[in-house]
Amino acid sequence: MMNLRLIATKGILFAGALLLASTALSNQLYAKSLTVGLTSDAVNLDPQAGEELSSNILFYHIYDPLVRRNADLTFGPGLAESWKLTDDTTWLFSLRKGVKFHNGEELKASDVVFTLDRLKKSLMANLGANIASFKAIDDHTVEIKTPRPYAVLPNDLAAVLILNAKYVKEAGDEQADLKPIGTGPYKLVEWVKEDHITLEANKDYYAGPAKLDTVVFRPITNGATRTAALLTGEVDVIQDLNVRDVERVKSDDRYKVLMRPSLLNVVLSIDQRDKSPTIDLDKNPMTDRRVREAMVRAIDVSAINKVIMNGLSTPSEQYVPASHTGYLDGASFRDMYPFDPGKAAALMAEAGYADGFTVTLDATNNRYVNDQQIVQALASMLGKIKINLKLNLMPKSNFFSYIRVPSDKSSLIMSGWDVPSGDGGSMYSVMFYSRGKKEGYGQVNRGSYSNAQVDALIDKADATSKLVERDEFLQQATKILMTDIPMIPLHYEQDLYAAKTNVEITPRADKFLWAYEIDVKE
Amino acid sequence: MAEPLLDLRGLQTHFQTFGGLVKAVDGVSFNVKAGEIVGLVGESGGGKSVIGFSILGLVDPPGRIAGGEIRFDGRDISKLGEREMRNVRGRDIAMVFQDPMTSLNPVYTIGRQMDEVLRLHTNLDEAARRTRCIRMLEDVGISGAESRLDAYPHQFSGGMRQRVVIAIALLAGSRLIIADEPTTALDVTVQSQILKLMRRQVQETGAAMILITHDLAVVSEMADRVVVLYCGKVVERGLTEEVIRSPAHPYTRGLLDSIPRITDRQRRLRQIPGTVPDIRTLGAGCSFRGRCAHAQPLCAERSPELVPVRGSLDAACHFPLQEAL
Amino acid sequence: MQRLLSSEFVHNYRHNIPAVLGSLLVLAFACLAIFGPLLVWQDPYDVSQLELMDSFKPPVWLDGGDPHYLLGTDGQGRDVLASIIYGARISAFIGIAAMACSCVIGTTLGLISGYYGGMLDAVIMRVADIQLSFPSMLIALFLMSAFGNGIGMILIALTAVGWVVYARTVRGSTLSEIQKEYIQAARVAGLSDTEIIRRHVLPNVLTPLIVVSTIQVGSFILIEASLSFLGVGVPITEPSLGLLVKEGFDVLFSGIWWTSAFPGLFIMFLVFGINLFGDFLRDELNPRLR
Amino acid sequence: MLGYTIKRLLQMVLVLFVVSIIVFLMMSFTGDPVFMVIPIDSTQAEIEQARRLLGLDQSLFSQYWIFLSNLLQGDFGRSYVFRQPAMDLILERLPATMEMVLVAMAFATLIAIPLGVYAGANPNRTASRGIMAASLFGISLPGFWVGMMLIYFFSVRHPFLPSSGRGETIEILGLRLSIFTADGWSHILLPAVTLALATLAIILRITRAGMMEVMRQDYIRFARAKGASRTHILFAHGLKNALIPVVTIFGLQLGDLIAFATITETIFAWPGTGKLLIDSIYRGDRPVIVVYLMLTAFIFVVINFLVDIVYTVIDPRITVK
Repeated sequence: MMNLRLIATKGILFAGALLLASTALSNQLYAKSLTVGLTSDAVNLDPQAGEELSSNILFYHIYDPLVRRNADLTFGPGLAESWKLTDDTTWLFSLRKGVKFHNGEELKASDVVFTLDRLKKSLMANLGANIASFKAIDDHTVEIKTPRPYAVLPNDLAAVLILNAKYVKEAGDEQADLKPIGTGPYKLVEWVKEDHITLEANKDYYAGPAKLDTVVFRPITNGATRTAALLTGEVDVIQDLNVRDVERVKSDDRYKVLMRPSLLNVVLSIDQRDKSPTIDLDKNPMTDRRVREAMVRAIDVSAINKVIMNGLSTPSEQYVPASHTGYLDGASFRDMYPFDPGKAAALMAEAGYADGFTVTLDATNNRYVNDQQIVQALASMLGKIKINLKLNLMPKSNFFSYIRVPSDKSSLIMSGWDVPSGDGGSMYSVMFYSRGKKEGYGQVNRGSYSNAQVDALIDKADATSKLVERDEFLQQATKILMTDIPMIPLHYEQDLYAAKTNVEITPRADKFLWAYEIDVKE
Repeated sequence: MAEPLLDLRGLQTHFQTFGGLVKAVDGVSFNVKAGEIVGLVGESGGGKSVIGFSILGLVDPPGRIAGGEIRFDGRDISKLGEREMRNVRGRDIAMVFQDPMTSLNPVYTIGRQMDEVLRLHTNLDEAARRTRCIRMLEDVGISGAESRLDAYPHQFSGGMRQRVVIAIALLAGSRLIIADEPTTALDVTVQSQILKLMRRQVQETGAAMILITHDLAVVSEMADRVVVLYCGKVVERGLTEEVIRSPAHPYTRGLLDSIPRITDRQRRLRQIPGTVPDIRTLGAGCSFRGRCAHAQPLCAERSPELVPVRGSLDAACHFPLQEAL
Repeated sequence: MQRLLSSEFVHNYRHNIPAVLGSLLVLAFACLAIFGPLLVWQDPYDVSQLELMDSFKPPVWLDGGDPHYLLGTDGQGRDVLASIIYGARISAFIGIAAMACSCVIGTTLGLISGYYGGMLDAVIMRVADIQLSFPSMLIALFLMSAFGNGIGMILIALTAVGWVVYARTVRGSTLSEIQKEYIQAARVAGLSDTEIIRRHVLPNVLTPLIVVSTIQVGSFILIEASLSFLGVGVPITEPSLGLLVKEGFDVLFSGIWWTSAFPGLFIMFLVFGINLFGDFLRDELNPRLR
Repeated sequence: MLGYTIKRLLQMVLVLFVVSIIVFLMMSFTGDPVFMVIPIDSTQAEIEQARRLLGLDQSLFSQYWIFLSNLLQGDFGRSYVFRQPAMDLILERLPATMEMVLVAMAFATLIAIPLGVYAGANPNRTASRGIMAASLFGISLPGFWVGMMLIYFFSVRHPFLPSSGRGETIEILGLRLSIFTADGWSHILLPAVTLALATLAIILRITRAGMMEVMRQDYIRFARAKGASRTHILFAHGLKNALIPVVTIFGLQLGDLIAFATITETIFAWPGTGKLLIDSIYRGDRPVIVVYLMLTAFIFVVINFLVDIVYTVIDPRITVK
């Protein structure tokens, strides 16, 4: 009896100790952390200094936009609680009250005005292309005017991150870039270039503190090394899992592979000018619609998907994905022009090019997934209908200035295009609008495509402030474009992620890994 | 009679080359007594230097000592290990090289190079070593010795450098000094100064010296005894004055005749006809026969032994020359 | 010279195992590069001959190896051995052609510099000095990044870094050569400068260049491989050995080692053979060490 | 000495000047950097604005002039991509590169010199021939391939060494260094070995050649005749005399290592200047490239200068002039 009581007491003591220990433990566990392997280091932490992916991912941790873009490309309130149109071109945005920057400053309309003002003068001025003027109505209301009715202004504003006017002015551009201050869910702790960026949760975040207390981003450029880092436990999540490593990671139940079709459409722009720079013929054969159709039919997109992309790509149906305005339900390049080398050859003959022609394809060798292999496959496929494809491959540093409009050295260009704003119109207006007609239109129309009907439809779409109408006009344009074939869409890349099984993460449509949406389970 | 300081008995030093075995030293015997100067004479390529290196155990592969004994102070040093041999070198036996321009290490001060010997072979402290170096430099006739210690070899003239080399050789009180053509590389005017210096130093320290040279004139001034070498073999040896006055071997005669003399300036200098033959291709018989005016058929058949001829002279010749009157 | 070639040189050569080994290696590689395409059954760059189902087959001696593909296949079902043979042709061509260009340009400049001296000499030699203070790899890397990739560009970049050594060597030997009396005599005899250079100076300055050229081919092959590895060398349509290694880099971590290991091994043996041979030539032709 | 230093300084300024001109000219051949930094659908007006912001709206000549005059005020220009002073970007990454280069150099020297001395002093031994054959392999190896194979064996096949990054670093005197932590060492080992191999082989061969030359000198025999020990003769008498060409090649190799670090850093994701250079080349970031090359030129000139000074320390016959 005595003994038993003793044991019981001991047991209680023991349990108490255990309890103490477990609270200590849970306190420790409460400090959840996550390490993410990115493809590269952030270049800037000033959202108006650059826009590549790694920087973008970091921007959205540190700053907030007025309008939040959700993982599925829907849009909702961000720093702006609500907004309304007062007339066709005037928007009023009401700011959330009591939002604090990391330095303790409160968010005011003046910060938004400062941000937009600075944006207009920055390298990223393009983000504010559809903003004509702006002013603060009161401390928490901002008025923004668009140059013409523009239904998707909130979508655009999702890419404009709000800076603290006082801080940026005091610290200067350089410091603002190195030691950013925003309202975002995370604060910067340390940035060791090319090694790691450490963030800690902003306890005062307006939408509630993040579930993960510490997030470390590590740049690991080599895909295979990234996989290795995941497998050795150095990181918890990796971006851009190597296509090659998918099976290996999948087969290990400590890890999971996550996929999401990306928004990046890999397309071939076809020169429509009468004389094309790399074709040694008096008349550019590709001005003939039948030749363009033959080209589409000669390209076996599913073979590229299977063999080169390991099944990890989505053949594109149209120029924009289904989630976007301008997507025409039920229409698909793959159904309209299925792979059919025989038909393709017949079309070539019909157009008078039975013997084919020689043309140069300009492409990158380090920008898109397996870009080199894709163009080699294209060469062999088009070779079958006697289009002799010469490949001109270059690194992206040379590529984008080489192909820049007016593209006077190019006949065929393979490049990618994505529209994270979810609005097909923004793509159509710059890529398919006749060149040189209107400022801000047709500036990347690489094939000099011109169709008055398409121009008119884009004009109409941009003239309405109603989203539904805009969508309608753009869909009409899509219909014409799919018949005209100014570009051949190939596929969307697949965004691949791998993570430890206990990491709860859903890939975003815009590829922006956002720790605020991520949790780690025990 | 006391045992000589150095006694070479049938020394054989061979070099293995691609072309065959070269017997650079082929059964050489002679001795050196304490306090004595022995001249080792012969044309270049005659194996004189190799004897010097053999004594010090400095013959590098592909060469090796193939036979014979090198008895120094009663023990055969040719059988010593490297470590023991190091104690012999520099302390018991020192060597002076032909070219003073190259025998001093260009990157160290001469003080350091002198000091090295003392550090290796004495227990003196630094100050004492320095004093000794200075004194030795003064002894070899270098003025301002103290400051010169910190100078580098390239700051000295050739003659001065040879003085330094001699100083180094004498520094540890060696009992035998091997001087390999010590004056050949020097100006004629400096030559005799150096020779006098060496002679004086040897006499003062009581050391013995082997003077290796091709120049009989030098030997006649310096040496007590002469050993004449030809193709790796001793062809004649004896007291200097006897050899000079009346050699028994035609080769020595030839060497003597090629020395210019002030007395007979009308006579043309006589050179030994021909050149030293390739040692590798020597067959049986006397190796000098091809150049010898007195050669007989016997000379091609049998190699002559080194035998006493007359007086102190030993010669290896079937037909030794008669004593000149 | 003739006698040297016929007797001692040949004698030494035959008794120098490394030299024989080196030249055998070089010879083997040369044969492989010239006749190799006849030996392999697949043209790795004819897409129609590729069987995508055969991708990443390991070498034949491992599990899953296919006797068709001795050294395995890459991600597109390309025979690694065939790729290596085709790649070696490109690597060797670049190495040799760039050496030839460097040699011609460098020798010309060196002759001019040494023979005429003066301002021209000063300028050429200063440029050479400045260039020598930079590693050739860095210069080539920079040129390639400025001009874009391609075989022609590589040749230009390699020539730009390679001429210096010839110019300096030739200038040196020219200077010592024109001191000699027979040149003076030729001048007195009224031979023109070009004739003196061509007939008397040039033949006498060429010997040291043989060694330089041999070694340089090896180092050019390495530099080209490095540039291609960094992605600023040859284009994917003309893959050299270096590019093959680069292509294999990504899959190396997935345990697929043969697509990069074999091309690299091949580069090593190729350059090793060249260096062995060059070493022998250096020992033979450099009078200072003989 | 002072005159010499001044002369070298002037030479350096000249070299840097020439380098800056050449780099500026060459870089005008690459793509227009503005397209690397702005959104691809920017309008002409936006492109013009970006050009103005980056200073690319001027002619090449005036760009150079601006660069030069800013340079004289200590401003080396700003990265187009990072929007930070180019010099800061490089200096920030320089410790990583120098650390790797110096560790590699230490590896190479510490192994190469004893082996080279051995092979030079005993040229006919089997071991020496083995060393020489191995060294010939060493200079025939493509460094990047060695790195990859090391990664394969030590990180993939038998994973006991990490394949990328610097690992744990400690800040010492404001420099972030990894050689003071065990983790840092495990990270630096593979890249440093990769980088060291070729240099090791070259230094070894030069040391051997020098030793062979020196060992047949009279002063070596003289030193032996003095009774000095073998080690003393090899290192004190032999090596010191053979050191001049070794020091020369040491300087040159240090430069080469900095250049080849670009490749090693790419393979091992080492966050140093070489990786920055490659990234900048891909991004057309001219200011960074210009400053990188000028800085390396500066480093090379300094190395050459030090080499000259070391000459005089080693060999009293050499004086700077």
